[in-house]
Amino acid sequence: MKEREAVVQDNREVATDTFLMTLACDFPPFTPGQFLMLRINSTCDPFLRRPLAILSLKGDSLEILYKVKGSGTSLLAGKRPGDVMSALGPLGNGFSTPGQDEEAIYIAGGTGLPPILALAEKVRRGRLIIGAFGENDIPLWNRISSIRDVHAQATTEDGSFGKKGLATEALKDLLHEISQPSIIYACGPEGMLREITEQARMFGARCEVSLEEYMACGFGVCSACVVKTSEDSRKVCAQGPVFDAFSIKWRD
Amino acid sequence: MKEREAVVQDNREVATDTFLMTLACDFPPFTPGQFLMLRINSTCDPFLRRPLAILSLKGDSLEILYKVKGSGTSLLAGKRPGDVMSALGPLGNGFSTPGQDEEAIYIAGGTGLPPILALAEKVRRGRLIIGAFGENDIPLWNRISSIRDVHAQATTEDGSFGKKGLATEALKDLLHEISQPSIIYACGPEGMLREITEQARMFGARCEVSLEEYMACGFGVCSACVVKTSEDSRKVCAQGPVFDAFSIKWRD
Amino acid sequence: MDISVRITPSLTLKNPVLSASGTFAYGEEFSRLFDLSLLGGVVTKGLSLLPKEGNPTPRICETSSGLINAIGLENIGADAFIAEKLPFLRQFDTSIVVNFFGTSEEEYVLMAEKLDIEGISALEMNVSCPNIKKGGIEFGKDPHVLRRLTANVRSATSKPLFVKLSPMVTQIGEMALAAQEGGADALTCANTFPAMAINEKTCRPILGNVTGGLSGPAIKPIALKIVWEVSKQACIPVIASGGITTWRDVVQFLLAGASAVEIGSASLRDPLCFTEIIRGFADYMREKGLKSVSELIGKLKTD
Amino acid sequence: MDISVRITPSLTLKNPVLSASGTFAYGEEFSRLFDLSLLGGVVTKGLSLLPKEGNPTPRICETSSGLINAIGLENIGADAFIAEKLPFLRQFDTSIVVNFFGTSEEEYVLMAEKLDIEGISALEMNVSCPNIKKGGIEFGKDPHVLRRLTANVRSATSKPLFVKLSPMVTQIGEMALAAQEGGADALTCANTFPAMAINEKTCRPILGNVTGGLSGPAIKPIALKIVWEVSKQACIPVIASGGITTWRDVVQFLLAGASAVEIGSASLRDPLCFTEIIRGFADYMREKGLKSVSELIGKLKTD
Ligand SMILES: Cc1cc2nc3c(=O)[nH]c(=O)nc-3n(C[C@H](O)[C@H](O)[C@H](O)COP(=O)(O)OP(=O)(O)OC[C@H]3O[C@@H](n4cnc5c(N)ncnc54)[C@H](O)[C@@H]3O)c2cc1C
Ligand SMILES: Cc1cc2nc3c(=O)[nH]c(=O)nc-3n(C[C@H](O)[C@H](O)[C@H](O)COP(=O)(O)OP(=O)(O)OC[C@H]3O[C@@H](n4cnc5c(N)ncnc54)[C@H](O)[C@@H]3O)c2cc1C
Ligand SMILES: Cc1cc2nc3c(=O)[nH]c(=O)nc-3n(C[C@H](O)[C@H](O)[C@H](O)COP(=O)(O)O)c2cc1C
Ligand SMILES: Cc1cc2nc3c(=O)[nH]c(=O)nc-3n(C[C@H](O)[C@H](O)[C@H](O)COP(=O)(O)O)c2cc1C
Ligand code: FES
Ligand code: FES
Repeated sequence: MKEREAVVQDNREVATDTFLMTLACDFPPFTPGQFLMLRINSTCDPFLRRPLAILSLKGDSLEILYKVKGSGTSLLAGKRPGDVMSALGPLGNGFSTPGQDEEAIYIAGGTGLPPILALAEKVRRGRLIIGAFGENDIPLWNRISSIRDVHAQATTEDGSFGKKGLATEALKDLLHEISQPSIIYACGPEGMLREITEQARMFGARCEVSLEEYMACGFGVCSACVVKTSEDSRKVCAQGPVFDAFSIKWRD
Repeated sequence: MKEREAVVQDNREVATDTFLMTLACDFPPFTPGQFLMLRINSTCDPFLRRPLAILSLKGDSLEILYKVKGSGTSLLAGKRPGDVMSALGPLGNGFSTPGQDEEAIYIAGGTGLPPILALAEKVRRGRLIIGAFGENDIPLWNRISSIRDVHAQATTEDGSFGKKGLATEALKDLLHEISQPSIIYACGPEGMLREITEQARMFGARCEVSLEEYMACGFGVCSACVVKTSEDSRKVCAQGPVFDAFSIKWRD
Repeated sequence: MDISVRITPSLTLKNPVLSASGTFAYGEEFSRLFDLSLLGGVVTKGLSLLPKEGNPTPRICETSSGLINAIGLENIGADAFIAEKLPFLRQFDTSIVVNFFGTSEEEYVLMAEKLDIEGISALEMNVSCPNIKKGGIEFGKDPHVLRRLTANVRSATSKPLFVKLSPMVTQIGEMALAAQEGGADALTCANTFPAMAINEKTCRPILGNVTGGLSGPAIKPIALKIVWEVSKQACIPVIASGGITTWRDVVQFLLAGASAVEIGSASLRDPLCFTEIIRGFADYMREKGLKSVSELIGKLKTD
Repeated sequence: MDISVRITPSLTLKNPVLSASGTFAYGEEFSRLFDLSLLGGVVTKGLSLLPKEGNPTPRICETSSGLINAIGLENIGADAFIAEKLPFLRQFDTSIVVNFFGTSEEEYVLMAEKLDIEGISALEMNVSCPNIKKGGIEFGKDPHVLRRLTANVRSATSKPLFVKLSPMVTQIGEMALAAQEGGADALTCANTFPAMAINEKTCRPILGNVTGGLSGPAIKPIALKIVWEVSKQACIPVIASGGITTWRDVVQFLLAGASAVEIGSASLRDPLCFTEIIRGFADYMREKGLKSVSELIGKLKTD
């Protein structure tokens, strides 16, 4: 974990309210699933950094992909090349690497895409499902669909792109098809992750999920971001955000 | 008084820590000495608008000239073309127009320049004195010195430009020279304004000063910005910022 | 859809958004920006028996997401208000709430009598003022003092009486109940927080008065908690005050239990915020399919 | 130039900058970012007799220039701290202040006894906790309760004892004197302010625990006033806490009367702020030509 200046190089809208930002940042190597805490402004409102997954890191060029939700991400969307922020990271544990004979399945819903895409781009084999509401909510489809040896498919709720329906339905179909042992990597809304965990259990697949919790520090000192596991309660930022899906005690 | 969007068109450093900003802004006509309250950011820190004199207004192009002091002006210095702010104004009373046979003397110290320059550029006759610490603290000298029928001189404390010394000393020399009735328009640090008021009294000149006080609203509702006059206490924002110098009860 | 709120049998606000005391002067300046008739009510600058000069400058100091003011209750006095300002305000179709204070119980009572005139819709009693006769402790800090003060003022006027509480107390509920028992018709929660600012270069306080009161978004989360606390304990309406800047804040304060809100600091920054807030609030009601404001008040779900 | 400060005869901090309780855990994470030996002191997460689970999430909610936390005093318990965390912290050349709390007087006393061991420099008693036996009212809200609690804890330990006051009280000076009379060696001013946040879309509180405590720059102006007030009335050292983010804030709090400061929320945002703050503070002392920190403490000029 380091704190580094991050200088905006590019910031462009790649789907509805979703931006791809490139930062010049002298950052240590990362494991997909790891994130950074970005300090967007120098004044005290908003006060805290924002957690954002690392999408890629090549040399000193770091990519993040974010959706505008509230004050922090709105400010982020207004950044121009040359603007300076502060990045703390890489933080968290990150995903495991799939075993040699395991089929890797990547599945992302909504803002869950960045860590999943990062992983698929690193592993370069397996199958990827991205779920969104409609065509305009799918960022970077060209990039996603051209990862070598990764077969990508999209589902949209309104049927405007890919298969109509939910990503979890596509997952079920996929799991029916596949015979070899598989590992599912998932990130997205909690309801989706629960459903994926259920399917993984039914089909006997391994499953890793990346969780989102409200964070203040991002490096384990404030206890804001706990999640209950079968053993004890864990800090999502420091002991996660990636967990064995079967260890999570999901909220009702 | 209107509230208007103000879109940055240009923002450049024209002297040490001093910026000239051009804003596209559909603003009503103004009287030199009037100011606007600029809301620089959309989040709550800093919370208040900042008072800034109007330097010029041509069509919908408005100029301000500001010195970086604290958080608000720092944010302002970071603005780029296209950034949007909110301007409330024109506010305050503004300077009077000199009488036909009066010699107009404009005198500015430090950040007091903008309203004084605005006035000289409108009246287009008389004499202007600008006082600064050194050469690098004098913005827009080309512009100041080329106003038709306005004779401009500069004083610097370190002697690096114009006459070495204080603007008030140059004023004294000037007043000695001038025989016809004159009116002095002044803006700058309080100590300078007191001294100018003294000289005006000695030489029998009329004198108007533009005051600075901490402001919250800028349009007369909060009573933050009062100044004591010989009659009563007045709101600098609404009943000023320009006052008859002889009416002010200066603080000790 | 009806966005009016009934505070007392004789006082219904056309909507729950009022100006706050001390940031709206007597309405004239704002009337040049928008039609005051659209407001739920105007709360005037705090008035005293005699005109009051206020504190030395600087009287305002900005802090992170807030501001400290030490205006010192400068005002033109009750008589000048009645003669010069009230007739102007009465032109508008809105409720006129007159904020007032005194430095002794007698002064408070005299003020209440003096302001018991036509054209004034309600009185708001500021009790965050030192009781000069009782060694300078604030009226709003002792429940016994507050109960008695409220009762005496209550019997001196026929107007609906709001008591504006001081927030910095151990048991705000106790103070609320004291005012209620004294006969208050509503509770304004709350005034500014005692605060100060220091210039480390000069080693001096920034404000001419050394200390002042903190307002603005900085205090909103505390004010929200106070409103929630008080509205659970009191059975008279609560008027919220503290850091409200958007229609979202208005909804939040109503959910916490307020019947109406006052906008102070936000209107110094954005004088036109009233129109936006009232419009946004009405839109929210419409989108949620709410018929009346009472469907929001105190309806926070905490299960 | 000497930037150390003496708090008690047995406790001198190498500089006036400490971490605050609850934002530094037990130091391990920060130790990966900088050398803890440069701190004036480390204040640990608040400890209880038994490990404590804390509140449901969300436990944190950001507000304008601040944050509300409702962690719920989650901690590993005194025994685990002594066994697993204290040895780690003792490697560093800094003062170790252990923050603790209980839900009854007996628990507080037991904690003080348990923590009376080598390697701990001082104890900080958090009294913003409900006294379960006394109907849930906070220990820090009644001067009689606080005086007795402090006296009993005082006699149970040989360590310097800081009492961390609750800020939301009518007379903070009275609480300060109660703790002082009970035998406190220093007063930490102050804890977070009761606050809440509401989501107007869901009509629910944002925090799992409904309410929480407000910290960060938003509360700084109130904390500064409290420190000024308390340090005028008490004759034991004051440790400031509340919204400190820069070395300028440190100087301001010292001028107001604090002997040292704790940095909480700021270190969540900027974990390296400690190094900047300590460096900036030393530079300030040097530039002002000050020989010792005592030349700053309480030296606000108010004439
Ligand atoms: C480990 C981690 C990695 C993340 N990676 C990405 C990413 O790569 N791309 C992306 O677009 N988003 C990501 N998020 C979510 C992102 O952090 C939030 O959307 C962002 O902080 C919202 O900030 P805001 O100021 O815009 O919104 P706010 O004004 O703070 O809040 C708007 C809404 O955003 C949600 N939110 C706020 N903070 C968080 C948070 N810390 N975690 C989850 N939800 C929050 C709340 O539901 C709230 O209603 C990640 C979150 C975590 C915890
Ligand atoms: C009517 C009027 C017109 C002005 N016109 C100009 C102008 O044309 N160009 C220009 O550069 N400056 C002008 N000023 C001063 C300018 O408003 C302040 O420098 C600015 O508000 C500082 O904001 P900040 O956030 O950068 O500093 P802050 O962080 O708020 O404070 C930094 C320092 O600036 C000073 N300051 C802050 N607010 C004010 C204020 N309202 N008035 C005076 N001093 C203040 C304080 O002494 C403080 O120490 C004018 C002030 C007034 C009242
Ligand atoms: C400049 C200023 C002057 C004020 N004057 C008064 C006053 O005269 N009487 C009063 O009861 N409250 C006064 N207040 C308090 C406000 O009415 C309001 O309760 C407080 O500022 C909190 O609300 P806000 O955060 O919306 O500003 C004043 C506040 C400010 C900022
Ligand atoms: C996440 C968090 C956890 C906290 N936990 C404790 C605690 O366990 N014990 C305690 O006495 N104070 C606790 N506090 C209060 C801080 O120690 C500090 O007094 C307060 O946050 C104000 O300072 P700040 O504005 O610098 O954060 C906590 C604060 C935060 C933000
Ligand atoms: S966000 Fe602070 S512990 Fe995880
Ligand atoms: S700044 Fe509000 S009255 Fe002048």
